[in-house]
Amino acid sequence: MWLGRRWLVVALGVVFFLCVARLGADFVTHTPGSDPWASTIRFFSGAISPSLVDQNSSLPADADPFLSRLGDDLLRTIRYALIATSLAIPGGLLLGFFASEQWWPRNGAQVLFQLIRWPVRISLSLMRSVHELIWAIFFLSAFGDAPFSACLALALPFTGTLAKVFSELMDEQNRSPRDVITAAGGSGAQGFVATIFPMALPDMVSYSLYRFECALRSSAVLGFIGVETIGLSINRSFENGFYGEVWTALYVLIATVILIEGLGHMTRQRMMAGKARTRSSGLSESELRKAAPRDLFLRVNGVTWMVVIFMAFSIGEPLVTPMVEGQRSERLSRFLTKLTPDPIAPEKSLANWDERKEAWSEGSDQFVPWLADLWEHPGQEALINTLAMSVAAIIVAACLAILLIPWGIRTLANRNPLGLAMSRSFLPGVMGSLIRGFFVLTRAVPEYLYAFLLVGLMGPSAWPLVLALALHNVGILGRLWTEVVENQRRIIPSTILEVGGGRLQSYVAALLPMSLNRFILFFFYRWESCVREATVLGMLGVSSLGYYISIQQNFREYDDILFYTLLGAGLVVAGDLLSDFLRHRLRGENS
Amino acid sequence: FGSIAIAATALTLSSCGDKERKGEASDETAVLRFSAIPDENTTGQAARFKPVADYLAKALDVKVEFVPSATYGASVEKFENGDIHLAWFGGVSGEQARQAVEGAEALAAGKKDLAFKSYFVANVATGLTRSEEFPTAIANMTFTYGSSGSTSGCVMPSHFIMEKTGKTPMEFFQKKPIGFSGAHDKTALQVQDGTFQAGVLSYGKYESMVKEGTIDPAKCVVVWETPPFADYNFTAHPALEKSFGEGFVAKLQKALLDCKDPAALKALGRDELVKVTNETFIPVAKVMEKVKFD
Amino acid sequence: MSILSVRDVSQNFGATSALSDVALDISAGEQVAVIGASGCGKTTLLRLLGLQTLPSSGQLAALGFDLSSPSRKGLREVRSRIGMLPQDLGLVPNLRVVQNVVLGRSGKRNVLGTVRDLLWPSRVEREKIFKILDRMGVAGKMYDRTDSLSGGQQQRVALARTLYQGAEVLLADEPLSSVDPARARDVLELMTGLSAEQGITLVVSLHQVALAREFFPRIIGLKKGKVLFDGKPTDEEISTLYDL
Amino acid sequence: MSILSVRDVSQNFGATSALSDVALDISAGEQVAVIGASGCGKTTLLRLLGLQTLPSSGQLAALGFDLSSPSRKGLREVRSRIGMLPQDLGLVPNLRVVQNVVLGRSGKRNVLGTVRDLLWPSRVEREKIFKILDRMGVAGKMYDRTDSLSGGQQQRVALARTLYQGAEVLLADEPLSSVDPARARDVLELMTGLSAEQGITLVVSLHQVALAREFFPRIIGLKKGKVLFDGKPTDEEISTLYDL
Ligand SMILES: Nc1ncnc2c1ncn2[C@@H]1O[C@H](COP(=O)(O)OP(=O)(O)OP(=O)(O)O)[C@@H](O)[C@H]1O
Ligand SMILES: Nc1ncnc2c1ncn2[C@@H]1O[C@H](COP(=O)(O)OP(=O)(O)OP(=O)(O)O)[C@@H](O)[C@H]1O
Ligand SMILES: [Mg+2]
Ligand SMILES: [Mg+2]
Repeated sequence: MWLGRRWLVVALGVVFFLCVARLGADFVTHTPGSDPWASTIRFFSGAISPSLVDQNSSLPADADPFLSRLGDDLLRTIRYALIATSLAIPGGLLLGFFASEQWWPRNGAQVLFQLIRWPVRISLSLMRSVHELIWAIFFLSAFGDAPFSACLALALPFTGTLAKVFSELMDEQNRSPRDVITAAGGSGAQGFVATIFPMALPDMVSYSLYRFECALRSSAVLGFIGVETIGLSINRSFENGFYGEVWTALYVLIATVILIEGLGHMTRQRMMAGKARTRSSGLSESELRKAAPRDLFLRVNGVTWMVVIFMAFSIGEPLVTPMVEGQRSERLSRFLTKLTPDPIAPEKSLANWDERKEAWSEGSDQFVPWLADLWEHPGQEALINTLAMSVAAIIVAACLAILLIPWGIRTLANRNPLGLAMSRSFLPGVMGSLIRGFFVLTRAVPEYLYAFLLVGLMGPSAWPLVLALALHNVGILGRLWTEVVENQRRIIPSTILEVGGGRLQSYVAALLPMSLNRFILFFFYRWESCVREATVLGMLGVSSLGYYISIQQNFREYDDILFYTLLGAGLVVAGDLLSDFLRHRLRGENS
Repeated sequence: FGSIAIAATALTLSSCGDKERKGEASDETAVLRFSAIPDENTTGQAARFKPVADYLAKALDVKVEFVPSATYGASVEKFENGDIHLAWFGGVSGEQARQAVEGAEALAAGKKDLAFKSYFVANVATGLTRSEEFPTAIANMTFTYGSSGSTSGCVMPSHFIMEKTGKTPMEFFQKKPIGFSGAHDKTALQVQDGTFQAGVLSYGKYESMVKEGTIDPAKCVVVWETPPFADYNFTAHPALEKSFGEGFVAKLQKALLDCKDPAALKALGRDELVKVTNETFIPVAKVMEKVKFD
Repeated sequence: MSILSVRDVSQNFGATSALSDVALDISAGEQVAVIGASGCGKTTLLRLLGLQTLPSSGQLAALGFDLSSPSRKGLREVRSRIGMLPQDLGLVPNLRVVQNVVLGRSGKRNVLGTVRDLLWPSRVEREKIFKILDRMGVAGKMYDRTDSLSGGQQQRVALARTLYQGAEVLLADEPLSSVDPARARDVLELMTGLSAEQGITLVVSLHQVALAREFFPRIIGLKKGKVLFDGKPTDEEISTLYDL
Repeated sequence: MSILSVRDVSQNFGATSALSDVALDISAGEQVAVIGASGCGKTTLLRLLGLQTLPSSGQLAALGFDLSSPSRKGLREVRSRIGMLPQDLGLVPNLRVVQNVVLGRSGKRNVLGTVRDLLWPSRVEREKIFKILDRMGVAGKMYDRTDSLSGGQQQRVALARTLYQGAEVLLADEPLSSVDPARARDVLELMTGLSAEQGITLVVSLHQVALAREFFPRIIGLKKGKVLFDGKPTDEEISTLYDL
């Protein structure tokens, strides 16, 4: 990849400068009288003195104290995150299967299978890129403001993401074992189940745990439906300038994230290394079977998750509130009306099909001009700006992450990198913990918080937003990428160490090229979420999809929001195609 | 189609559940669920509004439950769907809610809400001082609103900009980008720190911040005060009559107007509630149609 | 009757021509060794015989199935009757040995059957696998993770998987490369024995000329993608085969 | 003077004992072959000699470096003087051949140097690599992706990488397994020739007893993790070595 793929690096550079040209190169825009550090100092003073009691003086004296509320929020968040992820994983597996190409029979009618794969992939893109708000309103309409709506509103886009990432992880696996199965007359599906799936499992477990972590952090959808999560709590405290409270909640969140990451690490380690037999075995089949190495940790772990998920479903507030019949269809009809473009929307929000058809026939000649208008202004400009901002952000994030991760990779950052004895210095280990700590911190702190601080530091322009997105994504890419590298088999990179090379060299020369395809996969995945990131991109009146979505959200112009969302989805689909093309090329295939 | 398929399955699954529960739903004693927009002091929203819920429960002898709302939009959305039946809205969100639900009625507002106003503020370094005239000089300064859905932090100020200058905010402000700080106190602090040279926020929040000492009126100067407009209000859903019986909305309105409960009034940040009707907010409705941000 | 037939087959990878104009006929029950220098096209030939790739040009048929025919009906069924041991073994590293071996049968199972085989193999199957592994000398590793085995042990596991398939045609690509001489003889005896007993057609590529001569009545010599000899080579032919 | 020394070394993996109480001394410039049945511990022994793993018990030193010493300073430098060709080759599949070979030198480079070597190898280096690849008979594949090479070609690329390292000690784990007989002789001649010329110590594991006898003055026979013989084995010893 290195020699022939230099253009990849060059292309990234060129694209970045195009973004700079688009967004303007004035990174810092201060006006007289500005005190750039003031807000930052105010914010970080909260880090040293996290608050244990409410800072909100308007609360009645007998109110539930802050810490107990925070604890409730945390438990609630964990519960709904568990439910959402456990709903999304099976869906992700199923759709991911159809979106991958590993189950295709070789030499088969490939075109036919492409005809399955691409519609699935595109609908996955839609699931991921349709704005959270629209899912939230949809489920609010369908199920009321019960917690289950929140879970579904979270689970649906998660299914899309999981399916995409699962399918691509599967596509990246070594195909030789699968070929053996198909050569023996097995079907593609069998080859998939028996070889690709077990090989991809460690990567998929990593990613699922990461998704669970995302669910913990994601407050927007849950909050909209009225589930008070720890993310919402941070958001609220921050809005009110209660920085002590913000930091207390952040510390709690960070601790939780570290806990999950540690658990994930242990699980993956066990899955990668296997377990040596501890008893010597006899000679018969049944004796061998009894003495077979079994990993108690993995089993206990698996069972525990099952139990915890079951508890999440069954204990606590009821998930669904009953709804009177007919009410649901009314609500859905209203939702549909909201999404219907203005010129073809029926008069009444509770229209029946005939009225809708009538509205359509009356307004259909207005529909295209409506679209054209929105596209002319501001769609076109917003699309280009969003592209420029998201691309600039993800490139900055990727550059930072790629420089930092070699020191953070657990399999390298210790005394025995890749299982080989190395110097006894404790430095790499400490460094590794620091880097991973940095990743946890950057991703646990929500991006709007960075955006606010950076706008203070740099003055209002698109760049603080870009940097805020970049910072948040450094932590996420850092985590995802380190785990990709940790899940690589050790034989190849360890040859570099064997000839006296160092940790960094084995990263640069073996682990990086081996992982490049998976890096690209996650790079595009994160870029996608930058495109979607309306909360941050809407913070300043920079003409971008996020800005118009957040404005129209307050004016309740959902048809416009849908339009902007679909523009974003277009970007996402294009990104999907590009990612697919790149990874095929780098894998050495020419399709 | 994948998403649609999943959604459809979820729907069919749950509607099966519905039919079973159909009988039960009406048996249950009805609960008055109410909510409020997250405007200021939003942490512990449920705790903050508990005294109001308690007061209403006592005064009306029904079960009252407060439902938190994470955004302005969420509260309107739930009102429209009938998930909540009463809400403490802002001027704009209340109007949206009433437009969405036929028969919804504005019942009561704080006395000061009938003559609410916004302050245009500027950093002292701009050299601007308080004046009676609209400060057209801010056109060449960096400027921030609060939340774009806020009546006093965005919609009404924009209306006055349009009225005074004949230009939309996007045309009027020369320095881009315009900020949307998200909250009134953020606006004040950002102007005081000089992140933005000027901004606009609710007068109440500005004054309370000056009183607390978080804002120095010498650094963050009020340069112009908008004419008064109607803002916060309690709005009731017509479904209340169905679940609690004919005339319940009137009872509710009376309970609100008669409220002397200090804890409940403190939660709302008002001294007393006065009667309003949907007509009170016609000016706001007109403004909403005019103000555009693209 | 010819069971594998190759007519004027060429295979190119970009500018590299791995096989050019190869023509072969192998009848049922024959035991054939393919020898030749490294890079001469042995793997490519075996992959073609196993119906795994389409040739760039030429005609190819196995067990009466013509790969270039427009309909691919029955391809799976034919494949399940051809056992293939690839050079890189194609073992799933993080499955147990028994699981890898059981996969040999997947051509005769559906997806559910495969899942069952992986998770809860029946006693009969386990015993059958144990027997095969035992003959390969790796029975003791039956329940170990495959990637904890030594190179030669893994090779024998892969061979066990192919034997477990119970195919009519056995294609093995350098099955002896990491096996010690004594084991190599064992393995070849086993394979030729099975072939003689059950009429299995055997095509094995290997580098040990002596073993090839000893065990295989028919030896095909490939040189730079062309058939140099086919039958019983003379010493001279052998030396032209390998010198460059 | 002994350059590699192994004292009472044992190596266990869980319940499997891969080596038990092995004692060896290898002096500078010696040419040693390690033979033994598959699974007898050859790979394990070579990995120990390459200072790659700590033994479960016993003492180990290479080029004067004691791996169990409290400080591991200088370990990398010592490793750069020991060339290792692992059984599974350890080639980065999606790099080009030239890039894989250049990595042999990474012990003598820093990170930037490695990046430069990968992206813009100097003309001198490229020519040197071309020469080595030429001797291995794979010069034509120098700029191909490594995973497009045939099995034996890849093995020779890995060997080229090890030779390019320019180490004083060369450990090769079955370097001939996928190479044809003629090439195998070439490779062994090259290796022993280099060793004689430059005083390089050579430890090679292999399965071809005849070749071992021909090329190596000293042969170590491993059986079930123990040294069976060390020196010039008799035919009898060879047959006890391999029969189980
Ligand atoms: N996918 C591929 N792309 C490009 N070239 C290839 C590919 N596969 C094989 N080749 C080339 O085709 C030629 C024949 O390869 P093949 O694998 O058939 O050789 P072989 O006889 O099996 O050699 P060995 O004994 O080393 O395994 C080689 O030169 C190889 O480099
Ligand atoms: N990581 C491991 N975990 C468990 N057992 C192992 C591991 N590595 C090696 N073994 C076992 O140790 C024994 C010796 O293995 P080793 O790889 O040294 O054999 P070898 O002589 O190189 O065999 P071959 O000629 O087949 O390569 C084998 O029984 C093997 O299964
Ligand atoms: Mg081959
Ligand atoms: Mg070995």
